[in-house]
Amino acid sequence: MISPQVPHGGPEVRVPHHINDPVIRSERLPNIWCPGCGIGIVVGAYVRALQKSAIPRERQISISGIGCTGRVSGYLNLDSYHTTHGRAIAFATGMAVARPELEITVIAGDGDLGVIGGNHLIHAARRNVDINVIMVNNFNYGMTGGQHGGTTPLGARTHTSPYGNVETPFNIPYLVAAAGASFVSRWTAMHVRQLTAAFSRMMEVKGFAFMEVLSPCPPTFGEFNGFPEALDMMKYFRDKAVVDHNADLSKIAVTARPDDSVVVGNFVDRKRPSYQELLGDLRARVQAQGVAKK
Amino acid sequence: MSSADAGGLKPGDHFMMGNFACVEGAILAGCRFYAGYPITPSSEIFERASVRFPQVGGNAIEMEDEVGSMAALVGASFGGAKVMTATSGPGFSLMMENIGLAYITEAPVVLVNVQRAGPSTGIPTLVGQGDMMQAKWGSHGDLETIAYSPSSVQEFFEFTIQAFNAAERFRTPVFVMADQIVAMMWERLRVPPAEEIEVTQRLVMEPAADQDRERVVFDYAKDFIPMPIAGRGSRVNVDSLTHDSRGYPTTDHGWSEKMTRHLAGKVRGHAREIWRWEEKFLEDAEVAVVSYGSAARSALAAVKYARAKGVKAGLLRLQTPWPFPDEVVEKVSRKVSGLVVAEINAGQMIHPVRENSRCPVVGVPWAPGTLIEPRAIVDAMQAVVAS
Amino acid sequence: MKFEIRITGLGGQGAITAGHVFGSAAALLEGKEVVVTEGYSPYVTGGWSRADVVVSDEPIDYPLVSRLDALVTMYQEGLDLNMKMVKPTGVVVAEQRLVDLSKVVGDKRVFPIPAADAADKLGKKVLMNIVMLGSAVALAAPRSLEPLKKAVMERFPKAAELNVRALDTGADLARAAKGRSIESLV
Amino acid sequence: MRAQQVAVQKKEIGPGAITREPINAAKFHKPVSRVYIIPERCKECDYCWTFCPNEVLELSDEINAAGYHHPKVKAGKENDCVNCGMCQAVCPEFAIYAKEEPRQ
Repeated sequence: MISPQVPHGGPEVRVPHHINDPVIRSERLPNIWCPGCGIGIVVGAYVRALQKSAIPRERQISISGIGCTGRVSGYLNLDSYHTTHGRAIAFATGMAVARPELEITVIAGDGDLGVIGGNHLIHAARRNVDINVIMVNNFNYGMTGGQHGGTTPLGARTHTSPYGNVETPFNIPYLVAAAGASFVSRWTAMHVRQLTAAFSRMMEVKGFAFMEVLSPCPPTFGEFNGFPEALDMMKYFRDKAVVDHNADLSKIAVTARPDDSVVVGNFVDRKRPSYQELLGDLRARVQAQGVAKK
Repeated sequence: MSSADAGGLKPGDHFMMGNFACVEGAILAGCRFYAGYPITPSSEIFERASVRFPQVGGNAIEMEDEVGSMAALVGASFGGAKVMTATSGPGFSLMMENIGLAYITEAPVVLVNVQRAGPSTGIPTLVGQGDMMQAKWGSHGDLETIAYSPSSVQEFFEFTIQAFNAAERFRTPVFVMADQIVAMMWERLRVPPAEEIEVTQRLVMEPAADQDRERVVFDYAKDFIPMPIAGRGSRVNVDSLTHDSRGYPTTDHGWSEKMTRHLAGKVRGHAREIWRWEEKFLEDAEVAVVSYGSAARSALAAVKYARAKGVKAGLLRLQTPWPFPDEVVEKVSRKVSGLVVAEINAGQMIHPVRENSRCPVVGVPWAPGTLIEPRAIVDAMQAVVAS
Repeated sequence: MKFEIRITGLGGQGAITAGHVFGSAAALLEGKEVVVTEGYSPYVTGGWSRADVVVSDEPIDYPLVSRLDALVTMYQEGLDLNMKMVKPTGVVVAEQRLVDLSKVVGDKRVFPIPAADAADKLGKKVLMNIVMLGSAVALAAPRSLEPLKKAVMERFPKAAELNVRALDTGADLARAAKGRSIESLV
Repeated sequence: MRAQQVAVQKKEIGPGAITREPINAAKFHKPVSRVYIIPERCKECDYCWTFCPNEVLELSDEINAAGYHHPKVKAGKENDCVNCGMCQAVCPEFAIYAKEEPRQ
């Protein structure tokens, strides 16, 4: 039933370039991530938020740490920085203080930001440094071959917890909200539209804007924990995610068990003075007093 | 080159602590960003920076640890700021990780290490010079280090400015290896007029055409490569991984070789321009002391005393321990019958001295947490002359 | 000519400040070569602290004191630990009520100064260090007090006059102390 | 094989579903779109065709240089892509997108 005014579709068309290619370093594709890895989806969501943002592309900065998610910066056609393991937020803090007009986004993994860099995470949230931080949480150390970390659920099996993990993991949004961030959210790699919307909101937020993105890690975490295919975990996210923006954050720890639900949402969006604003006020106050030259 | 910043200390004579003089040198050199973590005996640098930097439109921020401090410095350096921190041994150890980041990403950073006594926590309030080898070998992988070692408040001020100039020119971390004595002592500081203070500005990369994906951003054939500063549209990937001329990570042997040679070569190839040293009474010396930092003041006292006793003694003071001024040491070693290395540690710089000398070299191991006593150096010199 | 002085006291008494004032006067106003070094116990307050000042007409190589021309002490151990460093021709300026001088009776180098009481009379306890400094200079390095006065005025612009009076008081007490023997005090 | 399983599952949701037509439906047009693919970037994660709401896609028998089957438009579904953007958004590889065909 196609009227003459309506165009015809047709079979797929093979092309050399993607419509997002101007925003990425497409010459570096295919990327290094495993089939079904959620990191690429996060990159796509970030790219679409970049395209929508009114902030000039020159001022958009991407900073990563080390590990699988650490490679994100290298695929973005921005001023990008691939730093050291755990230190991306500290690196970003320095740049953000030196250049408050930049829109800095840190994209890194759970082990990177939440474990080795956990101290930088909570202190940046405490200071409310005006940066965006995306933590792609795949529940384990992927690049080194699947070891347990500070976000690995209790009981989960990895190469270094072969009998089940005996460490209680961080409930990351609860932690970051308690530390003082202006914006705290959690989504999954399956929530592709909410991811982009949250990215866009984070670029507007003044202060520390944080998002945890739960992501499949098929070859290491998934295989041992009831999600043999990447698709299994994506379906888990689709079927078991409960959107609750007003969730009690103390109760949203992730178990990553196929029968348990996962609470997602934009949990915190509040106004607190950012670190850069407070530093700017301080400078203005000091300079108004005049510099008594000795 | 341009001249010093107008926001700095008034020209003329001041009576000042070494740690304070260091901060004033940094401000005159154009430094406007400090990220630190307090540690004895360097804390006055952070305190003074906290007072002074906001006055001149800069920031002095406290990070959660030294690891974060050094990371923040590299970030701010790529933000275009001239950056510094100060620490002591324990903090220096923590900073090693991101000193390596600064090195491989070619970020100008100035780090002042006010050395104290002992390994681990050691004796925080007492003097040592035990971090000299750490400065050279502390961060993993091949690193070519530039380090200054001041012996007076005046030099602490001047070497801080020179450290910034070297850091900006060579785009590399540069250390000022001070010590507790020179940091805590008060002396007269003579500040020259701003126009007489030469200040080096870094080479900055021009914005790139958006779609020019094939350009060579890092031309390793050149020693000095313009720095891609965030927010100017250079669209460069800055990477802690070994990277090719476009800044992309690579495991290619050729690029690994090229990048590593470039990083070391830009310092080694210009070592003669970096070297600074002072010679005293070397013309007719039969024995010479090699020393640096506050220890060199004891060495000078020892040399004068020995001369008064009829021993033809001389002093070679290394103002830049790294890159090691091998030719200078070798030349001196050919003139004397022996060298005595006076330093406040169990023997560190004695190793490159020995490696480059043509005469016997003896050390004066010294680690009680005090300035090395001239008497010990005189004894060593007399033993060298007697043998 | 080289002159070495150690000023020592307990945290809060201002020993290090007195050293800085003396050092800056000599360096900036008298054109001397000066090094001031500091030392203190690991306790932030309450522990000992000291300033060592070397003044010379020549550039100073070894920066630390070795043989004291003057020792100024405002606590007991400051005397006990440092007497052995004082030259035979040196002077020891001790706070009369804070330091027990019974063990050094007969030592002609030692001068008790009632600086604490004098500071109380001036209306500010914290002036004790400046009173002691005035005494020390009058006894050990007789010279004009003018550069020192300028230095305290610069250092304490809000209490300039009071500090100048403290220096004068110290010098007066020094003159009085010269006429007294230690025996008469113990 | 897997494609068939997913299709069966989707059909199972069908019974009991109530569909209603908006009264202002005439004001809207249903976009007809084309699917564009970059086969060499595909790693056969199965996301695009699994999560395509209109079941427009399936795996091709062809493989790319890395040995992965890339997606293709199902026979008979050529006019069913409405450019919802799901395939593009859920693709981790920047290997697929859809674009609305210009209206004549």
